[in-house]
Amino acid sequence: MLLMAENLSKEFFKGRLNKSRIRAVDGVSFSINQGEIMGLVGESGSGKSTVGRLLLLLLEPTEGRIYFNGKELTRLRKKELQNLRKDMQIIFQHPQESLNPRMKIYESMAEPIRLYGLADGKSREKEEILKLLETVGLTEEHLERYPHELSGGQAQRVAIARVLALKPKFVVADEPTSMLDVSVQAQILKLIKKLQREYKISFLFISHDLEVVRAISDRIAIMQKGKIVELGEPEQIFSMPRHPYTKYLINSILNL
Amino acid sequence: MVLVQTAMENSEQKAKTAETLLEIRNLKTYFKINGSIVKAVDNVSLKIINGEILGLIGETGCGKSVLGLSILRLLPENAKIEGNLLFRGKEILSLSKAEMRKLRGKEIVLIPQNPSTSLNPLMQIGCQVLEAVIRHHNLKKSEAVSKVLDLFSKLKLQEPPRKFRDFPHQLSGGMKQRVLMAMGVACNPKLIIVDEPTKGLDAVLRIEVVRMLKETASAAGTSMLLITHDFSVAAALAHRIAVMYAGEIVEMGKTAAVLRNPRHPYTAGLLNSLPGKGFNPIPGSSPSIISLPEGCRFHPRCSRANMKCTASHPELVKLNDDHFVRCFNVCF
Amino acid sequence: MHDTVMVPKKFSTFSLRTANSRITALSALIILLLVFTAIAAPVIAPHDPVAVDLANKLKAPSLNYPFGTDHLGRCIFSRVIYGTRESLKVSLIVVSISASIGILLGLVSGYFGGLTDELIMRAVDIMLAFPSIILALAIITALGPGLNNVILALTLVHWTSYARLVRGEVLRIKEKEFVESARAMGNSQLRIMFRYILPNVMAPVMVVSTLDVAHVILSASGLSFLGLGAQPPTPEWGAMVNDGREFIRTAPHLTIFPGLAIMITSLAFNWLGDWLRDALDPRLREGRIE
Amino acid sequence: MLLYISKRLAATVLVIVAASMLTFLILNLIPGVTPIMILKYAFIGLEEVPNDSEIATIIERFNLNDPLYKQYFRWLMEVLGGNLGTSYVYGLPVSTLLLSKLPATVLLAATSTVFSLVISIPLGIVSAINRNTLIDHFCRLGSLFFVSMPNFWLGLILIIIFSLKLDLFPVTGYGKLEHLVLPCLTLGSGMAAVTTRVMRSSMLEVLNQDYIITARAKGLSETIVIFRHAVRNALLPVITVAGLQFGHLLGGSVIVETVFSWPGVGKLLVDSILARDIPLIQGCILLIATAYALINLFVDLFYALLDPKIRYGRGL
Repeated sequence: MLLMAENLSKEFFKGRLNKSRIRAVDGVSFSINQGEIMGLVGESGSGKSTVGRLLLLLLEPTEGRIYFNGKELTRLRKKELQNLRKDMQIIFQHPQESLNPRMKIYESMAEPIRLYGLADGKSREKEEILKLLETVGLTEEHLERYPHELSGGQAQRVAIARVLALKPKFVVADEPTSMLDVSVQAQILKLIKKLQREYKISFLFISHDLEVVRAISDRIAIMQKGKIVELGEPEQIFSMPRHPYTKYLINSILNL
Repeated sequence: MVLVQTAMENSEQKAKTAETLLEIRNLKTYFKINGSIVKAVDNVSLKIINGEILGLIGETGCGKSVLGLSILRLLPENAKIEGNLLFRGKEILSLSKAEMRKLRGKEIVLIPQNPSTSLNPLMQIGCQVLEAVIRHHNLKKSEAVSKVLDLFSKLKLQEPPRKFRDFPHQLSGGMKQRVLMAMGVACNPKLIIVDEPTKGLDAVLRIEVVRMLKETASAAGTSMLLITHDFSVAAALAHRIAVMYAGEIVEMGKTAAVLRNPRHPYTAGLLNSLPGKGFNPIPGSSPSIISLPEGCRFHPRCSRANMKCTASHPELVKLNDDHFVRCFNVCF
Repeated sequence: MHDTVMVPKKFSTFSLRTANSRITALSALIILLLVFTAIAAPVIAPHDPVAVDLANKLKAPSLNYPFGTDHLGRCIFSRVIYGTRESLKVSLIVVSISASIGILLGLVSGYFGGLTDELIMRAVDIMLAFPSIILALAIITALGPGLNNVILALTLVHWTSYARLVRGEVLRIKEKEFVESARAMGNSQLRIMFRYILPNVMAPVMVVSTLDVAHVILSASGLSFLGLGAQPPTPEWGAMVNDGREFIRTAPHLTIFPGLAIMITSLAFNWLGDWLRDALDPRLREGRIE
Repeated sequence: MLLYISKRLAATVLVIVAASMLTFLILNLIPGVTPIMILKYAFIGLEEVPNDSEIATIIERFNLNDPLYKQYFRWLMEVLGGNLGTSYVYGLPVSTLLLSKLPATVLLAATSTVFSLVISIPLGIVSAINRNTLIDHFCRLGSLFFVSMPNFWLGLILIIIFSLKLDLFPVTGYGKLEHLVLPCLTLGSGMAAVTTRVMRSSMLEVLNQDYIITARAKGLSETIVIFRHAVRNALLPVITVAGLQFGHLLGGSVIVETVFSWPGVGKLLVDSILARDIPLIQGCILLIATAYALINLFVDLFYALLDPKIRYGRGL
C-alpha cells in the first residue's frame, strides 16, 4: 500500500472580520496502492482539489495523518519532507498556466533535472529531456517555444514530462483534461494509462466528469461537501450505487 | 436515454412543414492579422428549417463560434465576410446597419458563451432584459416590466421582483445562464444562436442547461443553432448535426444517422475518443488555421488517407437524402 | 475558450503604424543623444557653463551663443548641455534606488503576507497620504536645499509606488498554478521568489520605471525651480528656468530653452514607456485565434 | 455599505494622524541642528538680530528643549484645539494665515479639476472609439505632450504668449476671473492629459468585454451600447485615478501658485520653506495632507456608490 490518508480535514478562514470557518475537507480516509489509479469525483466546491493538495502537503492539514511509503508526512522535518517531494508530484487543470510563462520549454524541462542533479552536464541533460519528450509524444521542435505558443494538449504533455523527470511514485492529477477538447482529452488519458502500466505510477485522478473517471480509474471515491460518501470499483459504483448522491450523479450523465 | 428519443420524433414532424428559415451558401469569413489573411470560416453551406435545432460540433479553433457571430455580423472591424446569408428570403450581408440592428435581438438572437462575463456588472438584471424588450416592442414601461417578470418566473428564477433589481455579481452561474436565456427569448425570435452553453460546467449544471434549452426551444417553436464541442449535448437537443473541422463542414446529417454510423473519419474518431467509447484518441492535433495542410485538411491525422486525399481537396458530397460528407474514402 | 478572434492592436492605416514606430525610434535616439551629451559634455559645450561674462549678458541667440546668454553672460547652450548631467543623474539614481527598494519590499510583503505585509503596507499608506511633491518639500526643508537632498527626498517618496505595484503583481502571480507546481517540485522559497515570481513581475516594473524617469525629471526640476534643488551656479534646467523668470519680458530665451530640454527629455521617456507597455503586454503580443 | 463607510472613515482619521506625526518628525528631527540655530537662521537678513539672551527666552517660551514625543503630543493637543502655533516670520497664528490663503487654493484646484475632467473624459471616449485612426493618434500624442510638460515652464510660456505678447491676461494678481485663466490652464492641462490616457485605455478594456457583444446582440444602437454600457463601466477606474491625480494637483499648485504668485496655501508653503518658518511649514503641510485624505475618502465613497459589488455586497 503506497499511500494512506487517515481522518484528513482542512478548515479555511473566510474574511478578516467575520472569523467564520469553512470545513472544506471533513474526516476523509482512503488508501492508494502502488500502480493504482484512484478516481475522486464530486461537484465543484466538494473539496476534491483540496484533498489533492493536502496529500502533497501543499496545504497544511487541520487534522489527520498521511502515510506515504510507511512514513507519516505531517511529522517529518523539512529536510526529510524535501527529498520525499520527488516521489509525489501534481499536474494541473490549466495546462498553459502550469508552466512559467517566462521560461522556454527547455528551461521548464531542465528545472526538475537540475534541482535534483539527475543529469550531469549539458549533453546528458538534453538527452534526458528528449527521452522524456518522446515518452509523452512531443518532439525537439517544441523545446524552443514558450508556453503560450503551445496548444492545450501539448502544454499538458510538457507538464507530465516535467513530472516524469523525477520518476515519481504518486501523481495527483487535478482535473487534467477538463479544459481540453474530447480528442485531446483522449490522448492525455491514454498517456496516463501508459504511465501507470509502464512506470507503475499511481494516480489520484480528480474530476467532476464521472464518465472520464469511470473510464480511467481502478477505484472511484465519490465526494460531497468535504466527505467521501462512497468508494468502490467502477462497475460496482455504476451498477449498484448505494449512496443517493452517487445515484444523483449517475443520473445526470448525458450519454449518447 | 429518454431525452434522445424525443429529439428524433420532433425532427420527423418538423420535416413535413419544411420551410427554410436560414440558408448559408459558400460563407467565407477572413481576418486580416499582421498582414496575413486567416480563413476562420472557409466556404460553409448549410440550411436551418423552421423549428429545427441544428447542432454545430467542432473542437477549439475550428471556427464554429466565428460562424455564429458572422450570421449576426458581430465580428471585429478587421473581419471580411463573403457569400450569402439568406434569412427568410432576405440577404443579411446586404442589410444596412439600421436594418441589421432591427434584426438582432428581434429575429435572430445570440445566447453568449460565458454567462459570468456576458452581463453588464453595473446594471440591474431586470433592466438588461427590459432593454431588449423595449427596443423591439413599443410597449409601455409597466407592460414591458411585467413581460420581463413573467419571463423570469417561466425560467424558474425565484421571486422575480427581487431578482429584477439584483446585480450580476449577486447571482450564481446557473441563474446568470437563465437571465441570458430570458434576454434571448424576450422578443420570441425566429432563430436562437446558442454559443457553447455547457462549456466548463459540472455534469449536474450541464443537464440543467440542456433541460432549459429544451423547454425554451419547444415552448417557443423557434429554431436554434446550437454551437458546442460536446457531442452528448448536441445528441440530446439537435435534430440535425453538422461537424466542423479547420473552418469547414466535414459531415452533416440527421442526429441518429451521424451518431450511429458516422461516415467521415474525423466524426468517427471524435465519437471513439469519448470516455464512454474507451477514449481511443485521434493521432496528431488540429491544424492552426494560419497554416492549413494541402488537400483534405484532415489527411495528416486520418488512418484512411490515400494519395487522392493529400493531393486534392474533397467537396461536400450528398450521400443520401439528408447526409453530406466531405471525404474521398468514406467509412461504412 | 471563446471562438471569436482576439485581435491585437488594430492598424487601420499602414502609415499610422510606421508613424508610431518612427516616433519610438526617435525617442530612443533622443535618449541615446542625452546620455552621450551627459558623458561628453565638456567636449561638446562651446563655452565654460559657469564663466561669468557681464559684458555680453542677456544676448539673443546667435551663432556664437546658439541659445543666447543669461543674466550673468553665461552661454545657455553650454549650461543646457551640462544640465543633462544633472537631470539624468537625479532621475536614474532616484528610479534605480526606489525601484530596487520597492521591488524587494513588495516581493517580501506580497509573498509572505502576514505581519510584514501589514507593516510595509501601512508605511506605504502613510507616505502616500501626502502628494509626492509635498512630502519631498518636507524632507528637503529638514535636510536643507541641494540636489543630493532632492535625490534622497524623491527616492523616499517614489519607492512606495513600486512597493505597492510589485506587491499587487506578486499576489496575482502567487496564486498561479506554475508557482504551486514549483513548490510541489521542492523548490525553496527563495528560488521560487527570484526564479519564478520576480521575472514575471519585471514587465510592469520596467514600464513604470521608464515613465517614472520622466516623472522624476519633472519633479526634480520643479524643486530646483523653487530654489530648493540645485544651488547656483550649478547648471540645472529647473534652476535656469527660474533664473530666467525676472527677464521674461526682455529675454524670454532664458526660460524657453532649458524648459524645452526638460520637456523633450521627459517626452522621450514617456513615449518609450508607452511603447514598452504595449510591447510587453502578453495580451497584445500576438493575435491568437482560439 | 455602512460597514464600508465606517471602515473608510476610521482609516482616513488614522492616516491624517499618522501624517501629522510624520510631518512633525521630519521637520523637528533636523539632524544636528539645535533650536538656537533655527532661530538664528530665521532672522538672517532682518535688521535687528536678537542677541543670545533674547533667543534663550524664545526657547523658553516655545519650550523647544523637551524630548520630541512630548513636544509632539503638546503640539497635537494644540492642533486639535485649533491652535497651530504661531509663525516665526509673520508672528501671526498659523491658523489665521492658512484660513486667509485657503480660498485661493480651493478655487484654483476646483476649477482645474473641472476643466481637466470636462476635456479628458470626452477625448478619452472619442479616441477609444475610433481607435488607431488619426484622431486617436493626435489625442495620444497631445496627451503625451502635456504629460511631459513641466507645469512651471508651461505657466511661463503661457505668460509670454498671452500676457506679454497678446496682453490678454494679467501676469499675476488675484480677484477677477481673468487672473484665474492662465493658472487654471497650467494646472489643469497636466491632469487632463493623464486622465485622457486613463479614460482611453479603460474604454478600450471595456469595449473588449463580452457584455458589449451581448448589448450589440440585443440590437441596441451603437450610441446606447457606448454610453449606457461602455462609458459607465469605463468611468470606475478613472474615478480612482482622479483621486490620485488630485494629489498631483495639490503638489502642482505649490509650483503654479509660485509662478503666478497666486495667494494660496501652496505659495505660502514655498515662502515659509525658504524662510524656514517651521510652524507655518507644518501647518501648510498638515492642511494639504488632510485635504488630500478627505478628497480620497470622498472619491472612495463616490466609487462605492457607483460599484454595486461594494454597495450591495454579496446578495446570495
